Amino acid sequence: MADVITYREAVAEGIAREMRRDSTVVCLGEDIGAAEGVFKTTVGLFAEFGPQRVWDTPISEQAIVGAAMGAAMTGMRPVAEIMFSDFLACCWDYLANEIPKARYMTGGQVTVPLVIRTANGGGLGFGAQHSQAVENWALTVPGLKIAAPSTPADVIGLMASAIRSDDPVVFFEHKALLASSGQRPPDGHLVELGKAAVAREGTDITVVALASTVSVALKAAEQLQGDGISVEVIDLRCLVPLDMRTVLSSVERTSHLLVVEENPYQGGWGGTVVSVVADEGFEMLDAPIKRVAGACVPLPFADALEAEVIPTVDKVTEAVRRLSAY
Amino acid sequence: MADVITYREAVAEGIAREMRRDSTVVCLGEDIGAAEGVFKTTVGLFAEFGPQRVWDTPISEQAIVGAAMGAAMTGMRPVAEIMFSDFLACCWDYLANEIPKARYMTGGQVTVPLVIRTANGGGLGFGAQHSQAVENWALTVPGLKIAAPSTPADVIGLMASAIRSDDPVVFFEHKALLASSGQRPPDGHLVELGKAAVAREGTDITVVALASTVSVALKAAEQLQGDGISVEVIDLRCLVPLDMRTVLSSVERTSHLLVVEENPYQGGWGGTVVSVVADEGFEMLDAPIKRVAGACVPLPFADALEAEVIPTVDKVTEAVRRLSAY
Amino acid sequence: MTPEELLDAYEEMALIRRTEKAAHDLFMSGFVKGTTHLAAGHEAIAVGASAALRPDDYVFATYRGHHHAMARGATPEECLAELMSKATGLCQAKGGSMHLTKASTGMLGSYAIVGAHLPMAAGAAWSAKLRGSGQVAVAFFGDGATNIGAFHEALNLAAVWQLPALFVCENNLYMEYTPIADVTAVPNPAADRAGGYNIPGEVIDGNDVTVVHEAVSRAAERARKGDGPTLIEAQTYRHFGHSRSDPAKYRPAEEVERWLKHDPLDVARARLEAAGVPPETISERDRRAAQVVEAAVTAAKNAPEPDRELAFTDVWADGSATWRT
Amino acid sequence: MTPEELLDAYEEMALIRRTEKAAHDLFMSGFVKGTTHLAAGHEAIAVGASAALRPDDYVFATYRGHHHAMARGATPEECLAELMSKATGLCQAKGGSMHLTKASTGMLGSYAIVGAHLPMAAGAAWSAKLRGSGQVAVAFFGDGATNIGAFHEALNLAAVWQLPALFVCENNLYMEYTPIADVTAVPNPAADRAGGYNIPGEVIDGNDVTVVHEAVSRAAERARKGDGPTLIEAQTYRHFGHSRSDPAKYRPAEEVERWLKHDPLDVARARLEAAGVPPETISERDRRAAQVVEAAVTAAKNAPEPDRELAFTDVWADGSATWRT
Ligand SMILES: Cc1ncc(C[n+]2csc(CCOP(=O)(O)OP(=O)(O)O)c2C)c(N)n1
Ligand SMILES: Cc1ncc(C[n+]2csc(CCOP(=O)(O)OP(=O)(O)O)c2C)c(N)n1
Ligand SMILES: [Mg+2]
Ligand SMILES: [Mg+2]
Repeated sequence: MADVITYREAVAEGIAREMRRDSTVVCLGEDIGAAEGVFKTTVGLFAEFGPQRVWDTPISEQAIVGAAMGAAMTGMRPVAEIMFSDFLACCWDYLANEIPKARYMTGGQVTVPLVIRTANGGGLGFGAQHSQAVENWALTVPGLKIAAPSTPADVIGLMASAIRSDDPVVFFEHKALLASSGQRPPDGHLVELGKAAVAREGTDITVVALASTVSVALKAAEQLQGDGISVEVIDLRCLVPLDMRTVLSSVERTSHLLVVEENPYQGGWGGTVVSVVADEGFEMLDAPIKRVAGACVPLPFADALEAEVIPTVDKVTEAVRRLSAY
Repeated sequence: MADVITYREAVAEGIAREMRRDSTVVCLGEDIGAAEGVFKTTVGLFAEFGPQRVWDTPISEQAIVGAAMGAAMTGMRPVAEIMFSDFLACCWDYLANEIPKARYMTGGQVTVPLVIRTANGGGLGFGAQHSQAVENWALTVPGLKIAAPSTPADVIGLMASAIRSDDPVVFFEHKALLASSGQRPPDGHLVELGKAAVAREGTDITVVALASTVSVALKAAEQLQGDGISVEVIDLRCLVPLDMRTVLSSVERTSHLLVVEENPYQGGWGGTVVSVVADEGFEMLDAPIKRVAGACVPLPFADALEAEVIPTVDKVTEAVRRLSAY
Repeated sequence: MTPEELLDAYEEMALIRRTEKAAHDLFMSGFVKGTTHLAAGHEAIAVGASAALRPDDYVFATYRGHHHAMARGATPEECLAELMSKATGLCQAKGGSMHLTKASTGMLGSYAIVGAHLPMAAGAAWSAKLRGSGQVAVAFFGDGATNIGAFHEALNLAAVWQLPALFVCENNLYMEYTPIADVTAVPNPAADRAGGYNIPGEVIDGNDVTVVHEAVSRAAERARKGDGPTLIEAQTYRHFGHSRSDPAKYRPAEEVERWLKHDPLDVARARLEAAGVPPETISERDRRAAQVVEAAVTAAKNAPEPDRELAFTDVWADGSATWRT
Repeated sequence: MTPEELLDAYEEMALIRRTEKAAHDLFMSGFVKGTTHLAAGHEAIAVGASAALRPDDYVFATYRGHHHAMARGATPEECLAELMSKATGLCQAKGGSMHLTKASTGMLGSYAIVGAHLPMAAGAAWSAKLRGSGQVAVAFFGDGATNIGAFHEALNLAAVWQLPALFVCENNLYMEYTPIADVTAVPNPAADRAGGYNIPGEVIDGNDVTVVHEAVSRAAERARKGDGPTLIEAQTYRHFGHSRSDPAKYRPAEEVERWLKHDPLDVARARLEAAGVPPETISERDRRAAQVVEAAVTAAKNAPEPDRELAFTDVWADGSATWRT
């Protein structure tokens, strides 16, 4: 086995590792079997585990996620794929009203240990209905855990935790990262849900990022280093549980906060992070809190237009410069 | 005609006024016709306008909203009712991916002048799937206008603007306000979308509220007056367009901000308001920004438990006291 | 059903009927908050089906689900306590009337979004198939649910995957206040759709507990043999309005009268008498049911309020509600 | 169709075919970004239907919708410019291949969420009925769309309200890479569901433009008379893979071969020849189509990039994107 693995391969590898150790883990989704997934994120699963563990479904997002829920309540650990995260809208009732509430509203009688995996985000020119970053949709719903890894190792480590979790987890795989590669983690690699990573240490400003925006932030940090600005980049890795402790302790040192998020500014997850800091971290701050977020428009098709409306390295460096000039 | 009108009556009255002036306004929804609506918010419409203007539908939320969209694109101004706002999850694709994007992604070729009305919010002991305040779901989607009136006059004035708007509007009618009453506004009464109201003037702290939380904030302000704390209450009335100018100019005077919102803290609309102020209003602030929001749990059934997790007058007064003691 | 089984079914139906009546009275007198959707009139469907199922089979119901909870072993006291927001309620007063659940006996919940639980039942059936357990999963739903997308997706999936699932429609002719016939393209909203999924669909008398028992027995056997799902449309009628205090004025008087004459309890009683069971034996069961419900009302009224901290438990499997550090 | 009409239809199909081929080549050589879903092989459905419709009728299509845009009057140049992210694109390069729209001729959009546009078409038909305009609305969709909830809800609503809507399924045997037969409970995924909505459903040869024309004409007439919707399942086959560079290896060679022999252009050509139209007349049309497409490619390549500010226009009807003060 090579030491290097792509993000795309890491998805399949992460699932396979759990399927090997636990026979109750089963996969379902559109074209995930013999076709090995539209994004090739389930390559090898059908061959290794066969049709009793890897199920092709009709185009029926409600049935996919609803069936996963029913199976999860009765002894299985389903891993359901929703091909593009935009399509979560087609089964939103299950994410908003059913899966996250079943345990609570039955007084703890049932658990729903499932994972909903989905290809998220833009940057590939897929247009308005296939490019959205929608982690913030899930954040509006108490009762869902939310993972959004930025590296292949985190894909594997968080996938393991997600599948083993007795709580429902929405797992966002970023389309623009699928081809990226990184270290293949050893067997048994686990990343706990809800632990942010300090992706780069710095002293002047804290940049909080997630999934695709982590590499954007890191590239910006690299450039800013040249200007003598030391940027700390925090990769949240999960939105729920939200690791505010790591964010607050970084801001305590840097006194400056910038959030970089792909979803639109209005209703974006950055608003939640900012409001915790504007409350509990108010005294630490030496400058306004800023957010570089998606523009409040649908995603346009043309590359050049899309770049206008999602976070880019330039937008981040500019925001950091403005903040440190404050 | 009496001078006083209930919020519930105002909904029907607001729709009727527009149906009288514009024959392209048509209503559709479950049990809205002869039955006059589950919440009695369409009383009189079927009698006055008949079955060609007021259409009962099957339980098919996707068909209701999807058909409204198709009709709106072809010359009508449909007013679609989704009985409880929780059920927006059943047709979320239309709110998230279709209605708000059609104009943009066709390069401006189509407009979608429709209103989706829905009974929103808790406080009535309807449990986890019938009590949510979900304005924040809509806020995650650029391309939707969002109204959430707190008074009967605003119901009528905003309904007129919503129906006349060439943009899609999601109109949240708060269940806990339906029985409340207020001044019946004169014919032709219009409240522009995106203009907040100063519901009470004050000098010490700005409290931003919406729909049900406006009266909670006003009651708290009344109590706090006794303690010598002067609270300014801003009723946002709409989330999109979001009237940050009114909020910022209030905070400029009070230097203190508290947001009171019914949706859960995580992903709540307050995060967006707070992050604008923490950026553009940073220098005005003399204290941390606080949010009194719904707890990050599903809504429990029992009254006593529900009161634990949604904003109450006590929680607001306590938060204001802490802020002004800062 | 043997006469003895039928007698037990009768008693269970009587118990449900009286519990529903009690729930109605408690709602009207302010002891029950929020809303209730009573199943009086629908008893034969829950009881007949339950008698045809194994104890480890799964049941998924709607907001109108008291009868299914009780048919699967929830006591009237647990149910009424839940409705009355008491700590001893089935769901610790966190669910309420619309979400009665008794997971320990396979009653996996009552769901208040129309149609949402059909895919869940398909999933539970899939799970049973994967585990080779021989269990079946049953979804009970209203006529109104047959026009929502989840119905279509669940039926197709269950058919394609040949799942041991039973879809039982309780067709009571109305959605909330609108007749199902006004908004559905076919006369039998459930059974007439079965062909679209290539599965058996039948219309049965949902007020005759023996008919329900037979139909569900057949469908369950078929499912356990691996022959896939069945769609059963059980015709019935609700005795109360849709919910809360709805007086159901939208229903023609003669329709109501006709259906009240075909009361599931009367049908069962007639069958018992025809089978030679003495009237006093039947009445004895009625009395027992009445006593149980009376005691349940008293116990539920006297039960303690839920601890306020329950509002912040059981979001997560570890019992907590912690979403951030 | 008269021979003259058929000849025009032939030319339109040839135009679409060549545009799709051009789109494919432009994608492979990097001029088209994102994705494309080519309709080569499906031409007869778009062209036959369009010829049966009035100019003011409404059409709603899917992400595989180039043929419908062109059949409703979009030029190859507008389409290719859109795919190539040019300012002269049909949607100003804001939509892309999956969202071709030509509202001025009633082609109200291409939608990329499977099934979502069926309720919209029902709504446009409802609007036509309300306005008494005599228009019909047509939704074209794939076989895969027949298993999604929106399909079910739209068909039922259109049937109950007797809407002038046509639902035309382009059954090309596959969803993305999975055969529709593997995940659908009935052999004809669309037509076999018509009974569930009490509307006519028929299976037709979607590669014969005259057959499509006839079926759509009949359905449109029925709709305009107020007799409600019709479901048409047009069997066809795609010549390219599902999207982008998919080589469609999952399709058996003999199946591909059989269908390529039943090419809609060949079928039309044979009909033309049988009607006595001279081969050179037909070839002339082919040449003309080739020239138009060649010129379109050049023009689209030379067209300017969209102005960056377009990213911030037309969220709202006033042309702006302002969401806050
Ligand atoms: C998706 C959805 N839409 C609407 C409602 C509101 N609602 C609750 S019950 C009901 C009528 C359901 O009728 P039916 O399925 O026949 O069941 P019944 O109440 O007659 O048992 C409606 C419309 C809902 N709960 N969920
Ligand atoms: C709701 C939804 N689910 C999944 C997809 C991904 N997807 C795009 S096309 C497609 C296959 C559609 O097949 P079919 O309806 O037969 O149309 P065809 O592509 O064959 O024309 C799928 C699954 C989608 N766009 N929308
Ligand atoms: Mg009913
Ligand atoms: Mg297909």
